[in-house]
This record gives sequence, structure tokens and C-alpha cells, in this order.
Amino acid sequence: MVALPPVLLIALPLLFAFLAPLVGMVSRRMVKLYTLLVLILNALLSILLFINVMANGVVYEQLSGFYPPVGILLSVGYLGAILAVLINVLSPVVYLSYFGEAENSVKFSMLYMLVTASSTGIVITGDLFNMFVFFEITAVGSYGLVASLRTKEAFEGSFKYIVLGSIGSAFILMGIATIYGYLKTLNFYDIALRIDTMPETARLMSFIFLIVGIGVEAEIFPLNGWVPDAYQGASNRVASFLSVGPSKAGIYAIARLIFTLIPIMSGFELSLLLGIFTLVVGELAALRQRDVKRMLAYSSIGQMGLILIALSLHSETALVAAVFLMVGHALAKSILFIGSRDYSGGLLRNPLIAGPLFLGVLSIVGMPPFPGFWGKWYLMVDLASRGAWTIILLIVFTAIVEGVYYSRYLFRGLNGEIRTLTKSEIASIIILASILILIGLFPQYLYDPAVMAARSLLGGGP
Amino acid sequence: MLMETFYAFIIGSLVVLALNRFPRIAAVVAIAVSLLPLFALIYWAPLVGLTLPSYLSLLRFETEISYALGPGTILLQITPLGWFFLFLLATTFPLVLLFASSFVRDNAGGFYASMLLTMLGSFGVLLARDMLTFFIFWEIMSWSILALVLRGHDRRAIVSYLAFGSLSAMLLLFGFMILYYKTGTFLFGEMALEATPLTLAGISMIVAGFAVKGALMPLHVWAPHVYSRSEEPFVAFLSGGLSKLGYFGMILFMYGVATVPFFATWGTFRGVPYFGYALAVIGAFTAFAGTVLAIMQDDLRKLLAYSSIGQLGYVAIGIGIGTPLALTGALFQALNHTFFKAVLFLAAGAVYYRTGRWKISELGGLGYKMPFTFLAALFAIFALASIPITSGFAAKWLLYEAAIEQGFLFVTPIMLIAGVGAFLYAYKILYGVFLGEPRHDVREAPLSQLVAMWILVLPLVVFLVFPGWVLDITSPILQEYGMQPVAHTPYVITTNLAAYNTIAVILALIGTLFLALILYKWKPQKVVPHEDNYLAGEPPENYEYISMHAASNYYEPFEDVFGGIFRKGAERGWEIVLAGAEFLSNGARRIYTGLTEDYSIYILLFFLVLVGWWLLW
Amino acid sequence: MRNEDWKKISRLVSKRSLWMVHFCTGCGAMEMPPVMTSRYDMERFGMHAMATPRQADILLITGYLAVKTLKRVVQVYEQMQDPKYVIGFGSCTINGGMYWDSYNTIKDLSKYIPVDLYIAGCMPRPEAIMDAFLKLMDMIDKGEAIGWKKYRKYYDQYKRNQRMAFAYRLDEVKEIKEDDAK
Amino acid sequence: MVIEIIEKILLLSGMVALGFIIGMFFNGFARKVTARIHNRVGPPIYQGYLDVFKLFAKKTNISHGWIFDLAALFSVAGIALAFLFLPVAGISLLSTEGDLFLILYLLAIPALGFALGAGASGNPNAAVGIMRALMLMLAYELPLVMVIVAMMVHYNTTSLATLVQMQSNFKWALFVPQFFIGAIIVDMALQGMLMEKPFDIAIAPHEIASGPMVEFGGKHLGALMLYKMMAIVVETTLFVDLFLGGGVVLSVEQYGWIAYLVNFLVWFALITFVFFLALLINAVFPRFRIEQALKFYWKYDALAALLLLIWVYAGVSI
Amino acid sequence: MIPELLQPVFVISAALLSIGLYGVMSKRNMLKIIISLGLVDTGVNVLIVAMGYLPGGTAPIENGNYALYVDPVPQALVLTAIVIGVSVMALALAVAMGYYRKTGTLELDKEGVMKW
Repeated sequence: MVALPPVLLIALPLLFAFLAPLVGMVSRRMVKLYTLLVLILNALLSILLFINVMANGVVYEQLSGFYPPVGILLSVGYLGAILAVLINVLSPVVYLSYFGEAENSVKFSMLYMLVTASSTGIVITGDLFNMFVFFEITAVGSYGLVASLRTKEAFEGSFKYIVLGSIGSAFILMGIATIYGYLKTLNFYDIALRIDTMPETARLMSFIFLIVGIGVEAEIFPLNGWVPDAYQGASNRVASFLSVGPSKAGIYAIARLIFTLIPIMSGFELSLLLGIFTLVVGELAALRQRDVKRMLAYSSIGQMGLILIALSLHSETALVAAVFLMVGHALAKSILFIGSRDYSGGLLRNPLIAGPLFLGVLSIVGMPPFPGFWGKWYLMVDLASRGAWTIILLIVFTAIVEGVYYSRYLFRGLNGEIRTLTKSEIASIIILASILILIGLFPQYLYDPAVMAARSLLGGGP
Repeated sequence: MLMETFYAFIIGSLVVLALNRFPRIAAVVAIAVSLLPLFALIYWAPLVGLTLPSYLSLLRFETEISYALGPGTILLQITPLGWFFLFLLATTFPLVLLFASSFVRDNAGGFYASMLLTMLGSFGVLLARDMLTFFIFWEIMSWSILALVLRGHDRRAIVSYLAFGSLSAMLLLFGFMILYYKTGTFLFGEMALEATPLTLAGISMIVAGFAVKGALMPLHVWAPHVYSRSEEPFVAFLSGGLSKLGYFGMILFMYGVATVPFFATWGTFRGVPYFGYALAVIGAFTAFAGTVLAIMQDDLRKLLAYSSIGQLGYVAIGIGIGTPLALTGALFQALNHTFFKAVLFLAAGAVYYRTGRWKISELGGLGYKMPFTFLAALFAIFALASIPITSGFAAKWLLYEAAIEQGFLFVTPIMLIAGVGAFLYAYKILYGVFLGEPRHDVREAPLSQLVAMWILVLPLVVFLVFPGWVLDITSPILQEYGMQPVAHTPYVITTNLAAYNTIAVILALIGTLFLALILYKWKPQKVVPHEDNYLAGEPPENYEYISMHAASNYYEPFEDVFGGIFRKGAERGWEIVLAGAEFLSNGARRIYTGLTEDYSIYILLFFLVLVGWWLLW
Repeated sequence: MRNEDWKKISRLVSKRSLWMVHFCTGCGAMEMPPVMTSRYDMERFGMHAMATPRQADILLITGYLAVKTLKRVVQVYEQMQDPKYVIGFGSCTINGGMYWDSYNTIKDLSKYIPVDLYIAGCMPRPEAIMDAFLKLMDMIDKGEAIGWKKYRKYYDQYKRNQRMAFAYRLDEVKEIKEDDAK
Repeated sequence: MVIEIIEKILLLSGMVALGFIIGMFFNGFARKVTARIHNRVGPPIYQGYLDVFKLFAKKTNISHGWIFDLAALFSVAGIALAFLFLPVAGISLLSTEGDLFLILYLLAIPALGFALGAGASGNPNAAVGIMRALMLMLAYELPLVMVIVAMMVHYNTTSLATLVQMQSNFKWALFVPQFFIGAIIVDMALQGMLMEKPFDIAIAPHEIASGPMVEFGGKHLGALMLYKMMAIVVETTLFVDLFLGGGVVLSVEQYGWIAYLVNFLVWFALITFVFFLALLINAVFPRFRIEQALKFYWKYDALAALLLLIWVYAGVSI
Repeated sequence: MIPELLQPVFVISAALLSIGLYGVMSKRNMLKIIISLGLVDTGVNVLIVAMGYLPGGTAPIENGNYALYVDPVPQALVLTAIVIGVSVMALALAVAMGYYRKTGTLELDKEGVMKW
């Protein structure tokens, strides 16, 4: 097998994204097909990369001829590879739902490819500033995607996202500046090696700057004000894509921050605390929510909290749980967001729509054999083996709250005026649901990589 | 063949989904698949000491199996307890599907697929050897029930089922985690529980989680909504079969995983651990309150739902008392309830199939129009009311004996009075649906429905004559838990306090019926039309507008007395809990004010707090 | 035992266990309480007031019968089970009594249902009522109280008379006349 | 073997016949007693036999269909069955084959059978009557079962035959202070069981035209009369067995057939006395409404029974 | 490590940041918020450039004199950051325009549906 350079994964869609207007000049319709093909190509590349990483360990690639720490290094770790596959495989499937709408295809497709590429970039990069750049590209692309619906809500949501995102990027920059000021390097490995030489205060300051900055993107509780508004304003498929790409990339960045970059004990404690707050606030806020997209957004926040808890437990079992939760959440939430377009009723009378949505809800609520279940189960097992009953109690409580509002959600889809989705949307959610079922029936194909990712992260690797 | 059974169920459910457009073929496929557990049941019969002719066991099934499923391992093993409950489920299930073949019309593929998945889940639960397997199959069963509940399109049913379903799942999960923390293993067989408060809390949570499925009060709220808003074949299986799994779990965890000495560490009351006593009291309360609520219902399905709740309360009493007599009674009651409640729900379904009505006050006089449905329902109602001409009495008798044996002065009268209350609602069903004024010109139910009902009636009759056969298959369960089986012959059950000879009762009844028949056949009689009624000389003309049916508000004086206390009591309590959660939710929601300035203030505040926390402190 | 003997015993017993249903329309009902209570105590003879015609042997009609009421009386009478006896109580049932010229009161009860026994008087005294009961018992014993057989035998005739009484339009009467002609 | 079986069958049939004969006697007896209290002469004491005979001699018998006919069958058969399972004057024919719970449930067979037929008639009065009867049953059963449970726990048996045996030699439950109160409570319940005033709500002839029986006439009514009469015997015997030692005064081992005779006479006297008490109340009281009856039994009677339970609870330790 | 000389720069950077953040936290007009964001960006950029500054250093141009030149990396970073900041700002302005077209105002409304 040819070991393809990982940079292709970023470069290809970036390149093709800027070629899209050319295609658009020829035919507007072609753009969608073109984008889909590019994304599928990217998905295949990511799968190849995944196989390569699983077989040969971490893949490194130096860019632009300079050696680290000056040059930029790509390092694809196990977790990165899993997330790269997740993002790149789900991105064309979510994009599929875009077929059937005529408007705005060139700009939208460009932004879409851009965000795919940059989210992938975040999870495979080995350089702090590079990560920042990808963060910014992701953010800019996401701002555009959110606004792409061109309604008042879309603009408002997008603007709030921009404001918070900019503040967040300022914090990331300050964190980078602090680190660079002391260590004169931006490479992850270099930083990890020499982080102990930094004065205590500076180290903590940089940690705080970075976690505040990244937390905005990763939807952590006090920093996630934009989330409900942007999700509510955005079109459904954009919301779906946001929960697949940028949010997972953000949570990956947090994982790298607390595990490799600045692995201090209080960092884990802090992120555990943040995770609990995020979980409780998100799930509680969803309970009384009438707007479906907003409710799903709050639910996303809650899930992020759960993932964060799993990450910050610093154990193999919990990290495996985190991987399952991430995959489960990305799949299920994208189904729910796509399926909930025009969600006022009658939708679930169509078995082809009802089935995937039902499975999505099951996975989110944590029913076996879907990935959400394995995530929750292993998280619980890990917490139980520590005797952390308070956290278990909170998770249990929020899970019941989840049950209540998802049952309302299901009911709303049953009664009322009969509406339906476009064929491409149905196709998209059916594909997503089949992936969900496959992972449910054969969890070992996710479990083994997850274990490797967990071991690698615990060993300080990517 | 065991793993293949599971595959068959998964593949079968996919196939019937694909056959959505052809409900008949889907039904045939589903029934064919549903027979597999029955074969397994027959093959495993020697486990409980039954020797069946070898030609009955067509397929071979492993008694123990382990199967790696990704992160976990599925461990399955048949036990006598599992066999007993499998007997209830596996016999009911094909018949329920048979009934459904003529009952379920729209989207039948989805129905059969979900039904097969519920059975798949139950099958796994009954065979589970460790907590992971148990939980996986338990939840598969739970959510496939949810899929069936969704077909009812009822808000309260869906919301209450999913809410209580998650409550149950989470209680189980929490309890399992506690047990895992204390024992370090998931295997039922290897758990050696120390008597610590934490373990007790874990067991209590598990039992509470099962109580949700078994619809014990006050965790029963979902049951009436779900039972009254779903399709009858499913409800028959839910009430008859699936609700028993809650009690299966209780027995498994209270006597298989934990033991009587474990509970006795915290003291006993008249030879029964306080834990069991509390369960028995809750069960007695459920039996009573369920009965009272059943009496007050007008919707046939709601009535049957509350009756289910009440009758299952008896099972809880038996499990709580936990003596051999009581456990036998609980199992026997579970068996009876499976069959008679399935028959009743199916009969209700048949009535609905022909008339399109659910309200008791809108039905009436069907006894002469649908005589076979009526007779099946009559038998079931006799069993429900534990009249000693069906097997229903033997179970209640065992429970009463057990309670008296332990000297329970306060629980026993409640059990007895709940039994009397059962007469009231049993008669309400009989009168409101089958007797009285005929209002619908309908035919007898279709053959498939009749066959399903009558085969389900069969055990009630057989175990009336030979209750000892049930005790035969419950004895290995008791032996497994180190208890002395109840002394019995096929038709005499003997306890320390008294004996019950079914043959004597039946022969005496036949004799007296014979005497009565002689007396009765003495004179010829004339059958008059139904309209020929004495109404103070007022001839009932214009049937369209005058109704002589007294079934609406039938027990109105009763409702005057009890209605205020019991109606919606539990539901209101849970609504308060929900309102509390929603109050919290409102608080959480207010955080997201939708203003950039607030959001950026949050960020800055968070930053400052972190800085303050770490750098200054 | 021969059939005749059987019937004889049956009559002998039946006469000592007569259950009544009162059709209390007029003022005559006032005379029943003394008959039932301690002064005269009809229960001495095994007589008993019953609530429904299904259970009763005697239909006691105490007073005038409007046409509308007659409908009910016929209904009640037909719901009674054989053997059944009718006692017309007071002059109203015999000839209309003081309502003899009323347009909507029937004059002769026996035209519509077979009356076994009339008690004359306006009002009959309790003694007369008791006497009538004893008389009825005597008749039953002798097999003379055969009103129920008559009703069966002349059913058409009774029905015709009833229809005649119920008819309140001229064409209905005409119809009945035409039926008679057939 | 065959002779034994025939003997048994004859004995059982004889017992049933005896029950019916005593029941019919009670009918006349009740009417006579009531009449005497009312200062009337009243019917002859054999009036019950005449009534039943007359009803079975009716020429036409009107039925409302086969479900309606079940009423007659089940009520007679059921009550006879219950009678067979009671120890009568210390003679237990089948009472060792079942116990008190069985008897309580056997008593429901005729009641439900009766209700079935009444419902099948389609008469609303019947339906209302059955509703009242069932509610009354619910009402009086609570104090009844509370006392019965107390006795079962106290004597540590559920078998009525054993209970009677334990009360032999005049160790009657009535003489135990707790169960003296218990007897009073059960006697009140008995009033409802016998459906005498103030609890004749179900068959209130003036309100609902004798309720469940409204459509019954002729042989059907005859069968129901038999049931009601026999029910008096069964219910009073239950009381006597519970509290008055079942009328056993002489031991059979000692005195042989004389003991049977004496016991039988004593039993008969006792049930007559118990019934007589009920009649006395019946003759002077008006009727309750059904919810009043329910409140009476569940408030006062059941409260007393609860105190009794607490008393027994304090006294018994197992 | 950080030269004394640079402290005024930090002060300036902090001031810019604070002004910018204050603007974001107090204004509801979109344009004002965007301007404030620009201030925040500038503040951060100043900080980063200061990080790489050496007193008396020259531009890092290859002229044989390796002795004293300022660290080029922060400058590269800042260039990138400025580019990104500009693009974000352009996008923000575009969004603000769109918002204005839809609503006729640049004020983010308090009573809108996008809350809670």
C-alpha cells in the first residue's frame, strides 16, 4: 500500500475549494457533484491514512522543507486518525443532503470544503500555530456557513459566533505568544518536552489562555454562548456539519492541550469540572426548549460535557468511552439535525425518516448497541471503579432529563401536518444511520483503534 | 443454535421490515422466527425436570455460550429461573403475532420487526450471565418497546415511557456500577456481596429499576398511558410477557445475586428482611391502588392497564416475602397473569377490531354476538378474579398462605381486599363490554384471533386441575436458591397451615353444577328478545336515542368516595418532580441571553476566575 | 303420580304463595297499606308485594286507567309469567266509575286484559280486598282462575281492543275496522 | 372403593339437600320474626318451601339467553359448593381439602354467576343493583378479612376445620377478649353479607325494582331464592365456625352418634340465633345509601378491626 | 527573560485589549462591536510582536550580521494573524450588512427569538 502524505488530506480540498468557482463558471449544477467527488476522494484518503496509522503507528510529515521546531510538522496520531476519518467520511454524507437545493452552491461548497480541510488540519497537525491557523480557517468557514441561509437569524447567529470566535482566537494567540515567549518554539513535541522549564505562573497563564480560546470552539460551558444561537440560525445541514467537524476538532484540541501540551494535574481537574458544568447546564437548558434546532444544540453542549468528562478522567477506559461518545455524537447528532428540518410534525410517519431519527435518538440517549451506549457504559465503569458517585449521579440525572426531552422531540415528529424531507436528505440520514448500526453491531472496529488512541494519549503521544 | 437464534431474530426483523408492503407474508415470517425460542424451551426442558418426548425437540440449543462483541463479551446461560420466564414469553409471543396477523394493518413490517426485537431482547435478558449482557439486552428490549409505543402517536405515552425508561435504565446502570465497584466483577455467579450500605443501595436501585418495568407504584405512571395507546397484540405481550421481566430481574438480583442472609443483616420483621418487607408493602399498596384505579376507568385498555399494575403488585409481594411458599406464589401469579392478561388484552383487541370502540360505556351486549371471544374473556376474568374454577386461585392462595405463615397482619388484609376489588372491575368489563344492551351489529372475531385467545386460555384450564405441574417447574428455581420446595402432588398443594385440593373443588363443583342442572332443566323455558325488559312498563322504543346501558360512570358512588384520593395521585407527584426539573431548566436557559455582551462577559469572567483561582490562591 | 295430581298439588301450593305487583293509578292504592300492615296482614296467606312483573303472580290494578296508562298495563301484563291473575280494584276498572264519561279513560278493563276478579266499591274496604284475595285463592284451587289462558286463546281479540283504545286518529280506527272485516 | 365413593356422593348430596332445606326454613323464619316484630301474624313458618315450589311450578319461564341461564346454574352450584367446604357441626366433609381463603373465594362464584345473569338481562336496574352489591361486598369484606387474618395469625392456621377443632371443649374464640370484639365486627359485616337492612341496598325493591333480580321470574327466580336462602346458612355457619366453635359441644370419639346429633342441634340453634340477631336489626332499621354503607364499614368497622389487629400484633410473637 | 524596556508595550497591548473587550461587552451596535474586535486583535498582535523584539535588534535579513536580529517567527505569526483578523473582519462586516438588509438596523435586538 502506498503511504500517502497526510498533507494531501488538507491540501486537496483547499485546492479544489478555490477551483470551485471555475467549475461554477461552467455549470452551477456541476459544483455540487464536483464538491461531493472531492469530499469522497478525501474520505478515501482519510481511510487510507487511518489504515496506515493503525498499521504503522504515528505518521509524521514535515512541510516546506524546514525542520522542526521552525518548520511545520504534521503528526497523525491514533485519535487524530480516528477523528480525521470521522470528519472526512461524514462530511460528504452530510453534504449529500445539500443536493436538491439550487441556491448559493459555489460559495457554500467552497466554504464547506474549506471547513472540512481545516477541521482535518486541526486533528492532524503537530504545530501550535498551525493549529491556530486551522482553527481560524474553520471558524471563518463556519461563520460563512452559518450565515449562508441569509435570514435574520442566520446573520445574527453568525455574528455572535464571529464575536465570540474572535475573542477566543485572541485568547489562543495570547496563549501562543506566552508559550513562544518562553520556549521559542511552537512544535507540540518541543513544547511538551520543555514545558517544565517554564515558570509555574507562565505555564498556568498559557494553559488558561489556551483553554479559554479553544473552549469557545469546543462548546465548553461558560464560553459557548454562540452555540445555541448559531445552531438555531444556521440551516440544518450546516448545524449537522458543525456538530461533525468543528466541534470534534475543538474537543480534540482540548484533548491535546490537557494530555500532551500542558499535562498538569489541575488541568484535568479543571476540565472535569468544566465537563460536569457543561453537561448539566446543556441538558437542563434543553429540557424546556421548544425550538428543535436550539434543543439539539443544547443537547450537543451536554454531550460535549460528557466527552470532556471522559477525556479528563485520564484513564484508558474513559478515553475509549470518549472516542465512542465522540463518534456516536457526531453520527447521531448529524442525523438528528438533518432529519429535523421543518420539524413540526408528521415527519416520523414516514418509516424511512422515522427509522434513522429513532436510531439517532437511541444513540444519543445511550441505548445499546449503539456507540453512545458503549461510551456511557465505559464512562460509568471508569467512574464506578473510582467510586465517583456524585458524577455518576449527575450523569444519571442528565440522562433522565435527556430521555424526557427526546421523548417530546419524538412526539413532535409524529403528530400534525405531514411534511417530508428531500430525497437527498433521506439518503443522507439513511447512510448515517447505517453507519450507526454497523458500529453498533461491530463495535470492535472502533474499539481497537480507540484503545490504541487511549494508550497513545496516556503515553503523551498525539 | 443459540447464537443462530439471535441472528435469526435480527435477520428476521430486517426481512419483515423489507416485507412492509406484504403484511401477511411478513406475519408468516415473523411467526416462523418466533417459534425458535419455543424450540429452545422444549430442548431445555430437562433442566427443570421435565421429560418431554424427544421428537418435540427439533433443534439443539447450547446451554451456555460466550460471544465477543467488541468491547464486551456476551455471556449466556440458561437457568431454571430463565426457563420459567422463557416459558411465559415464548408461548405467548407466537400467539400474539398470530393475533396481530389480522389485527395490525398499516406499516405491519415495522410492527413485526419491533416485536421480534423485543423478543430478542427478552431472550437475551433471560439467558444473561453477567450484568453487561443483561443490560445490553434489557435496553434493546426497552427501546424496541419504545418503537412500538411510538406507533400509538400519543404524547403522554411516549414521554412517560421514555422518561421512565431512562429512569429505569439509569437506576439499573447505577446499581450495576455499585455492584461492580464493590465486587470487581460483572458475572452474576462470581459476585460475593458484602453487607455494606453501599451494596444495599445498589441492590435497591436495581430493584427500583426493575420496579419501573414491573409497574410498581409509584413508578407505574408510564404503564396506563402506554397500555392504553398502543396496538393490542403488543400490549398483550407487554403486559403479559415483558412486564414479567422486571420481576425476573428482581428475583435474580434479590435471591440469585444477593441472598436472604444479605438482607437479613439489616434486621428482619417476622422472619422477613426489612427490605423484602418494604417491597411486600409496596406490592400490597400497588395491588390495592391499582385495583381502585382500575375500578374507576372507563377506557377498556386503561382499566386493563391498572388491573395489570394491581395484579403484578401480588408478584412483588411474593418476591418481597421471599419464603419458598411466597416465591412459588409469585412465580405462579406471574404465570397466571401472563396468560389471562394476554387473553384479556387480545379480547379487547378483538372487540375493538369489530366495533372500533374502546370506551366501556360505548360497548355492550357483545356476549351474544361474539360468544367465543366472550367465553375466552370470561375464563380470563375468572382467573383475574382468582375464582377457584381457574388456575388464578392457586397463585393467590399460595401468596395468602405465605403471608399468614409469616404472620403478616397488615399486608394480608390489603391483599385480600384488593382481591375483592378485582371482582368489581372484572364485572365492569363483563357487563360493560359483553353483557347488557347490544349496540353493535357485529360478527365473531376472525379465526386467527380466536385461535390465539383460546390457546392462551388453555394453560389456565390445565393448571386449574394440575397446579402441581407449575410447582414442579418452580421447584428447581427454589432449589437453586437453596430453599425447600413446596410440598405438592399434581393436584394437592400442602403448606404448614392448610392444604388445597383442586380435584376436590372441581369434582364438587361438577357435582353441584349437575344438581343445579337437574333443577334447572326441570321446566322448559322461553327466550325473549332483548328489548323485552321491565322498565316500569315503559316500552323502550327508538333504540337509537334511548340507551339502557348503565356502564358509563358505573361505580360512581365508589368514585365519590375514593376518586379524590387516588385519581392522578402518583402522576401529580411526578409532575411536581418534572416541574422542579423544569424550574432548574429555566434557570439554565436564562444563561443564554442571546446577547453578545453577556457572552463575552462570561468569557472574561471565566478567564478572571481561572486566573484568580490559580494564580492568586 | 298422575299429571292431574301434580297439577292439583301445584295449585294448592301456588295459592298460598301469591305475589302481587301493584299498578297503583287511582286513589285505591290508599287502601293497600292497611291490608299489608298489622291490621289485616295479608302476609298471613303468603301474599307479598313484589317489585317487578317478572316475579309476580297477581296484577292488581287499583283505579282508573287512562289510555296512556293502559299501554303500560298491557306491557306489564305481558311481561308476567304464566300462570298470572288480574284483579280489577274499584269501580273505575269495572265501568269507569266517576270517570265514566271521560274521553281518555277506559271503561271496562276486561276488554283489554283478562280480569279474573273485580272488587266493587269506591273505595273497596280492606275487608273486601281480603275477601277478594281469599276468593281468588279459592278460584285458583278449583282451577277457575283461567284469565291467562283466555288471554292466550283470544289474543287477537284483546289486541284488537287494545289497538282500538290506543287509536287516536280516525284513519287508525278505520284500519282496525278493515282488519276486522278480513 | 366404589361403595365408598357412592357413600361420599350420597353424603355430599344429602348435605346439600340439608342446606337447602334449612335455608328454606330460614326464609319463613325470617318473615315470621319480622312479622312478629311488626305486630303482625306473618306467614306460616314453612312459607319458604311454598314459595320455592311455586316458582319452580310456574308455567312459563322467561330467559334472556344462555348467559342469563348461567346465573341460575352458577348461583345454586356455587353456594352448594361453598357449603360443602364448610365444617358443619364439626363434620368436615370437604373442609380439609381447602381452607378459609378458598371458602371466601368460593362465595364469590355464586355472586359473580348471579351478576353475570343479571347483567345479561340488559336491565339497567339489574346493573345498578349489581354495582351496589359488589360495592357492598367490597365494603364489608375489609373488616371481615381483617378479623379473619387476625384469627388466622393468632391460631396459626388457615384451615377452618382446624380452627373449629381448636375451639372444641368450649374454647370458643368468642371467649378470647380480642375476638369478642372481632365477633362484634364480623357480626356487623355479616349484616352486609346477609344483605339485611340497613344494607339491603342492592335489592332495594322500592328504588330499583329488586335490583339484580328484576328480570328473574319462575324457575330462574326459584334458583336465585335457593341461593339466597342457602347463603344465609353458609354465612351464619361461617360465623359460628369462626367464633362459636362450629357448634361442637360433644366430642365424637366419646359419645358416638349422640354427639353428632347434639352437635348438629347446637349448630342449628347457633346459626338460628346469629340469624335472629341480624333479623332484629333488619326489622327496625331503614336503608343506607351505598356510599354511606361503604363509609360505615371502612371508617368505623374497619377502624375497630385495625385496633384489633394492633392488639393481636402486640400479643403474637413469631 | 522579558526585557524591562518592553513593559510599556505590554501596557499598550493590555490597554488595547481592555478597550476592545470593553467595547464588545458594552455595545450592541454591530459596527462598534466589529471595531472593538479590531482593537482586541491589534492588542494581541502588539503583544506577539513584542515577544520577538530584541532591544537594538535589526530586521532578520540575511546580511552576514547574525549577531542581533529580532526573532522572525513572531513577525510571521503576526502577519498571519493580521491576515486572518482582516478576513474575519471582512466577513463580520458582510454579515452586518446582511443583517442590516434584513432588519434595517445594526443594533442586535434584545427581544428577538434568538435567546433562551
